[in-house]
Amino acid sequence: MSRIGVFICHCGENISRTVDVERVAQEVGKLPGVAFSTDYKYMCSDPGQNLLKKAIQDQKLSHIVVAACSPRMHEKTFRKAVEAAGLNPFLCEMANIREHCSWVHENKEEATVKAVEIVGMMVERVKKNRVLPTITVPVTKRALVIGGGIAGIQAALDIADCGHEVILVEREPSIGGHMAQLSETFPTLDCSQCIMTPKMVDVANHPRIKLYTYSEIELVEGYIGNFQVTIKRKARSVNEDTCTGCGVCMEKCPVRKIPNKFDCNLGMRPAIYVPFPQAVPNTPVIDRENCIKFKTGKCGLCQKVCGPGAVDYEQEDSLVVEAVGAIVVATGFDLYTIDEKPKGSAIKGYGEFGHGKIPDVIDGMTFERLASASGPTGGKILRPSDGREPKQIVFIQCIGSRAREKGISYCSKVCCMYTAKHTMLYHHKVHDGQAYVFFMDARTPGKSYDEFWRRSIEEEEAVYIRGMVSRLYQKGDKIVVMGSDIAVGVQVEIEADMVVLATAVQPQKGADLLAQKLGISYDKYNFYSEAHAKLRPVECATAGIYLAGACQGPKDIPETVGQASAAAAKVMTLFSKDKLEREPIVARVKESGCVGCFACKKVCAYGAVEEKEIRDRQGNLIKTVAFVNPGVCAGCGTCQATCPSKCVELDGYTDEQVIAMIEAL
Amino acid sequence: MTKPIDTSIYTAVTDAIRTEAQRILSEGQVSAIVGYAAARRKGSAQPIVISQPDDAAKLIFTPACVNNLAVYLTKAKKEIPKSGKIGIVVKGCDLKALSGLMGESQLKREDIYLIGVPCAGVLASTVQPATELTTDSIAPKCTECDAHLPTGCDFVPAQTPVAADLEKKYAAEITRLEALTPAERWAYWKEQFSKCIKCYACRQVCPFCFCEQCLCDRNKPQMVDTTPRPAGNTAWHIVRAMHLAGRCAGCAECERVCPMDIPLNLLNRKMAKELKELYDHEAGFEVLDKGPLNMFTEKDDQSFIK
Amino acid sequence: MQKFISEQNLNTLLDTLIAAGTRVVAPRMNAGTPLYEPLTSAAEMITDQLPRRSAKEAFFPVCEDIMTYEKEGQKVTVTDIDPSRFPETVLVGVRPCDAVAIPVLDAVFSWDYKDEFFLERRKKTTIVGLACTTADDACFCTAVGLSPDETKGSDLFLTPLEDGGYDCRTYSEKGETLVNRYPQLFSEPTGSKAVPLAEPQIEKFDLKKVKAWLDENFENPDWDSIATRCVGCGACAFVCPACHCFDIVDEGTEKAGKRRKNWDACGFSKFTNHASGHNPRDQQPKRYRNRIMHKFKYYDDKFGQTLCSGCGRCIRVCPVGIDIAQIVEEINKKDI
Amino acid sequence: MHSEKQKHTFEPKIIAFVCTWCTYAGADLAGTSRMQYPSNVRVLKFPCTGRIDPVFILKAFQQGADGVLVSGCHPGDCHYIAGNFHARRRFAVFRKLLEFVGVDLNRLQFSWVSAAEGGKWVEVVTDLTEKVRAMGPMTEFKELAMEEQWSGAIDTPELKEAYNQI
Repeated sequence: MSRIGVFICHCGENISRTVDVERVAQEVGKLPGVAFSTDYKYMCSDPGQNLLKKAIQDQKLSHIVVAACSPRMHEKTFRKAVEAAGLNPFLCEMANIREHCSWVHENKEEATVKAVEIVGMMVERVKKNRVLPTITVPVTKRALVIGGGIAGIQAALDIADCGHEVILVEREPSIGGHMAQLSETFPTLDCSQCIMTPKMVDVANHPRIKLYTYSEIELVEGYIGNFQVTIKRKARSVNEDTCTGCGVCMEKCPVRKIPNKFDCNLGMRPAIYVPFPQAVPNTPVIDRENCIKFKTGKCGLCQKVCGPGAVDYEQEDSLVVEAVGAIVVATGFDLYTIDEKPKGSAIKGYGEFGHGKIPDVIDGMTFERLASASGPTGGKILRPSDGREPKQIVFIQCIGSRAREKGISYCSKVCCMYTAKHTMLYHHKVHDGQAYVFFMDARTPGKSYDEFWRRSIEEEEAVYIRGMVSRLYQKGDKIVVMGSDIAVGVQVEIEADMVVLATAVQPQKGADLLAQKLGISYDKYNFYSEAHAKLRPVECATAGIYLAGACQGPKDIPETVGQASAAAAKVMTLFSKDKLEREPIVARVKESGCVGCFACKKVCAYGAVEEKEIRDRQGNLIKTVAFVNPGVCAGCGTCQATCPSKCVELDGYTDEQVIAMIEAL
Repeated sequence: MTKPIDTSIYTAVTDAIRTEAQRILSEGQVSAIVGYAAARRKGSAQPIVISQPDDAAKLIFTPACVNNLAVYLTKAKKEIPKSGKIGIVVKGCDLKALSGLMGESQLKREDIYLIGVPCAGVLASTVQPATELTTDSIAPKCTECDAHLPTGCDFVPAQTPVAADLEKKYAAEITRLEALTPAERWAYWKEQFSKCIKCYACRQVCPFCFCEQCLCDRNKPQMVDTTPRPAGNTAWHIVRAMHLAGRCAGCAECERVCPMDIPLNLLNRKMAKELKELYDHEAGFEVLDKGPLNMFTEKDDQSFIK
Repeated sequence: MQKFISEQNLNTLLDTLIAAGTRVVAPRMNAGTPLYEPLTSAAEMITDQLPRRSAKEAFFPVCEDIMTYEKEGQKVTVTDIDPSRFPETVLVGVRPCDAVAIPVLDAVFSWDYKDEFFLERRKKTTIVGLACTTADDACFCTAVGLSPDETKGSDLFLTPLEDGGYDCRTYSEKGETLVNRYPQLFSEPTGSKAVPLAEPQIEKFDLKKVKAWLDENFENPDWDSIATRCVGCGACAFVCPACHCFDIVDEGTEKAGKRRKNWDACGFSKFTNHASGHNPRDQQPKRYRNRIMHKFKYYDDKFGQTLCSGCGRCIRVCPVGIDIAQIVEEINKKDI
Repeated sequence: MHSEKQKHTFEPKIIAFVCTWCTYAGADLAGTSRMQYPSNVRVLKFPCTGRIDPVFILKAFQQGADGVLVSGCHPGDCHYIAGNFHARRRFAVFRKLLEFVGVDLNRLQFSWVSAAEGGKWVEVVTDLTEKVRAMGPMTEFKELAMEEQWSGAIDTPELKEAYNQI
């Protein structure tokens, strides 16, 4: 027989003003199973808690109900107190007679009757409460970082510097990401590569960072603290361990005219190449599609010239499995390609702007490569079509972004600032040139950002035209830009030498497929979803997976770095303990009754339900049942409401508890 | 006006089933076959499990072959030999149930050999088994049948059933009940449910009631009163209908076997109607990964939510 | 005592009884199903259909309360149900196959434990039997040694006459009391010919031989072929006039509730499920075997009677066409 | 709000099944904001509307509820990603079933009330209470609870009287 203790709090006068607390204590005392009931001025105060602890010992109480404020307020307080008195904390429940009763009713009789019923309900509930042991999950203190851009690099360095091993996986042959492509960065105009490459080298040299470039995530299994990740290492055809990075192979390669993706296809590279001179690792990769050896079986020059014998045509894709405890996703962004309609996407293209058709209509990243000292033009702004210096240049903002009619309604956040930067770079390099910018709004929140933007107009002589461009067309060697200046209300026509489109920031291609492997959610644009927009901005709803950088939404560099460090801090918090403790409100399967229909698995948003085979002593399969992984289960209970035979139960919210409450009414 | 329904193909169908059953049993393709055999009462049929090629001659298909044999392949029926592949004679409506069971991981397609039956209809439970099949004596479910010819089976006799165009009995009855006031509908069901004696025939014949531990047999907590009183009966039938919503394949076995003539399939048809309207779900031959109540879309109707 | 009662007078008799506060239970239609139920007027009575459930529920209800409890604080109050409050009842239009089973049940309900609920109802009920004039191919009362005009179990027995009305004979004091209470409604026998009796098709079983086979064949592979198809519902037991298993359950809340006695069936998998989880009858053929054994062997062993009156209800309601007449017929044909 | 209390002859019993993250918190907010609403509602807290089994609603009516409220997070706000979406389908179907067996759906309310919508909580609870009050007691399930099979009934007049006293 349970010996339930009920403690009615006055909350000063907050409760006792409208609820006759003595009468509640008296009435509740008559309920079957209640051994002790009392009221007290402030239950949450030290004397109040001591009263509770003392009563548990003196009265040998088995279950506790504290009738006071909302459990959202003090459930932890009282459960701790109960634990201190030697009872399992989950044998304590709170009855909310303040927020749900005394504060919302005026009539004392009504409020008292309601309070008695609320407490009565919790008495019946607590009777059915079970001792719940805290769940502990071991933590593998190694992290996986997916994506080797600035976000991934920062997160990897922070975690590794803290003493934990990091696996950094990058899809491209080199880490560096988009930041390595940039010329200078706003708002300080410092050279992107100058600040980026040291970090890349730090990664390469870090004893605790294991770098897998030219590699992709194949499979993710497990749960927080205990992930098993299968990584596919694509065949590089060059042995990373023996290659010295001398570069002779690249010099001797007879194939030389392959457009370099890193330079936005403006520069050329050989078939065996590193994407850019500062690449990390500085190990070339053979582009098998363009290599003569792979196409015809002849050539083999690079292998002949390679001193250390690192070139290996026989190399195959290989799989490695790494055990990690946490995952940081930092897959970054891609730019909207306006001449293409992405397959299966609701997003429409901008055929009318001639990108891809008119050679001198380029996007922002191409401009970055033109402006970059290490770029294909050595930092000179030259037209791709004829190599002349453009004297009139038009920048158009919001290509794709904030264009609901084209299917993207969000702001890409970085374009206003980088366009202002482009006008400056242009002005610095082409002193007699004129830059025009078509813009809708200038969005410049951020430290020194608005000042930077103003500088582009006031000091660097960029002409900003508020309005949108309706059409572009080639006329001789000029590009006619037709638009409107809505501030003045006139049509504008500019004969430009070059047009730069600030195209929208989008998630990387395949972001959705990676999300499905990871079991994380993503929005309709494929940006990854954080667990809470305000309070958990770097965590995924799936425990143990964190987000950094533009894969979650458009971000500039400082914000990306900040989020990457925040994600690293979250990982380090997780790694600060050997075992992970969590509230034991998780679902459990009653295997004897489970028929293995897996309806629970179908509705579980967390992938916490697994299939488990039950075998007899001879090893014969008896049946396959559901198994809830307590490390992954978030405790929503959707599985239980779905299970037809109620063979999965959510601890803390069992059917017995719920029915007892309903029957108490 | 009562019109006969053409069941002339059933003789040829019976022959074809026997030949096929004989073949697959003697070739060892299956270890047993669940089918129909003639029973003692005139014109009646009953389920039979055969494992010898010689017994293939016992198999029949007649308008009295009403049972949904899918129930014999569920976990609720552990007695049917599970050593190896099982052959089963299925009408279109029964095949839908098997597809549902596959979707719910209760069966694997490769473990069963499907002998599909071209079917023009079977007899209602209210008539004697020897009755001629007519527009009056036909089972109500057959009036709404869209699956006279099963597809995706391992074997289907070549005959084509002549499907009569019949008044849809459930649809008509649902429309009638929907037009009543809630109080009138309550009175209707109260009268029906009060007859229930909790023999659980409806549960036991249902291919989807494969739970090892029925929620309604549990007493800790007692979710549904087990006593055959009006309160417990009503709760049982509501819970039963809810548990079958989105799963029921429409074989109407529950209604056929009810010794108290409770029109149970009406509840299931009503649920099917709602699921069709709300989520465009219909039970079919296709094996679905997720039933309509195990999934959602963000745009689901919520006009009923404040 | 032998009398004649016209159809009209029979109705008057029933209406008079109803008006006098006696509960009159007879076959009537309930939502399309013929059932033995209390009449509010004699006009409701039907005589041309066998009720779907047997008449046993007049003595052994589908569900009845045997005790109530209330809890307050640490106190539990238990109140027993008082059977003396059961109403006086006249059960009319009972088929011989139903009536005959009632004294069979007396044996089990008054054996070591006297079931006051059953016996009190039995004491307060007068049974008016009605001879059977139609049979379908599920009927087999003659096969178990009974007949469509078997009077055992009836206090008063009606036989329909070709010229209308009923020949009416009494077989107990209760029957005579009923006739004597309303003498004006009864007249002397007319000598009119009785309507020909029903003629069930199945040949008479040698029940001794059947039992002899069952005595030796608890383990026999035939049980599997007989009952593999059984789906384990309780329809056969619940419509049976002689099946009498029940289950005791408590229903209610923490504060108050009732202890109830409900029909149970040996076909249910839970019927013999032990608290340990072990189930001695773990397969359906074993459960069905129990049904046959109980009817034709165990009950005979204990009380010298057969627990089957050949009403054929279980044959008609079985979802999978299990035919007890055919099963016993086949046992009957076996060489022992 | 309800400064002048009216005396009512019928006080309906309203049972609310709510999720802890949105509606329970919304009801807490109504409290901290000292909003006033009828005292008829009894709140049962669940982690998520996804945990709420239709049987609970049935049981609530059987236990004498005159009205039932189910409330959770707005679509997209679910603390558990999609529990409320699953609940939405489940209840869309279940209410149709109840309607078909003759339950007046005016007694069964569903709502989305976020943690910020204390006012909406008050509105939903008040509306449902007043609507159900106007409808009168839910007699259907209570009547059923009193009914017996004829053969098991002991004293019909007494049972009738007991029922009338409810």
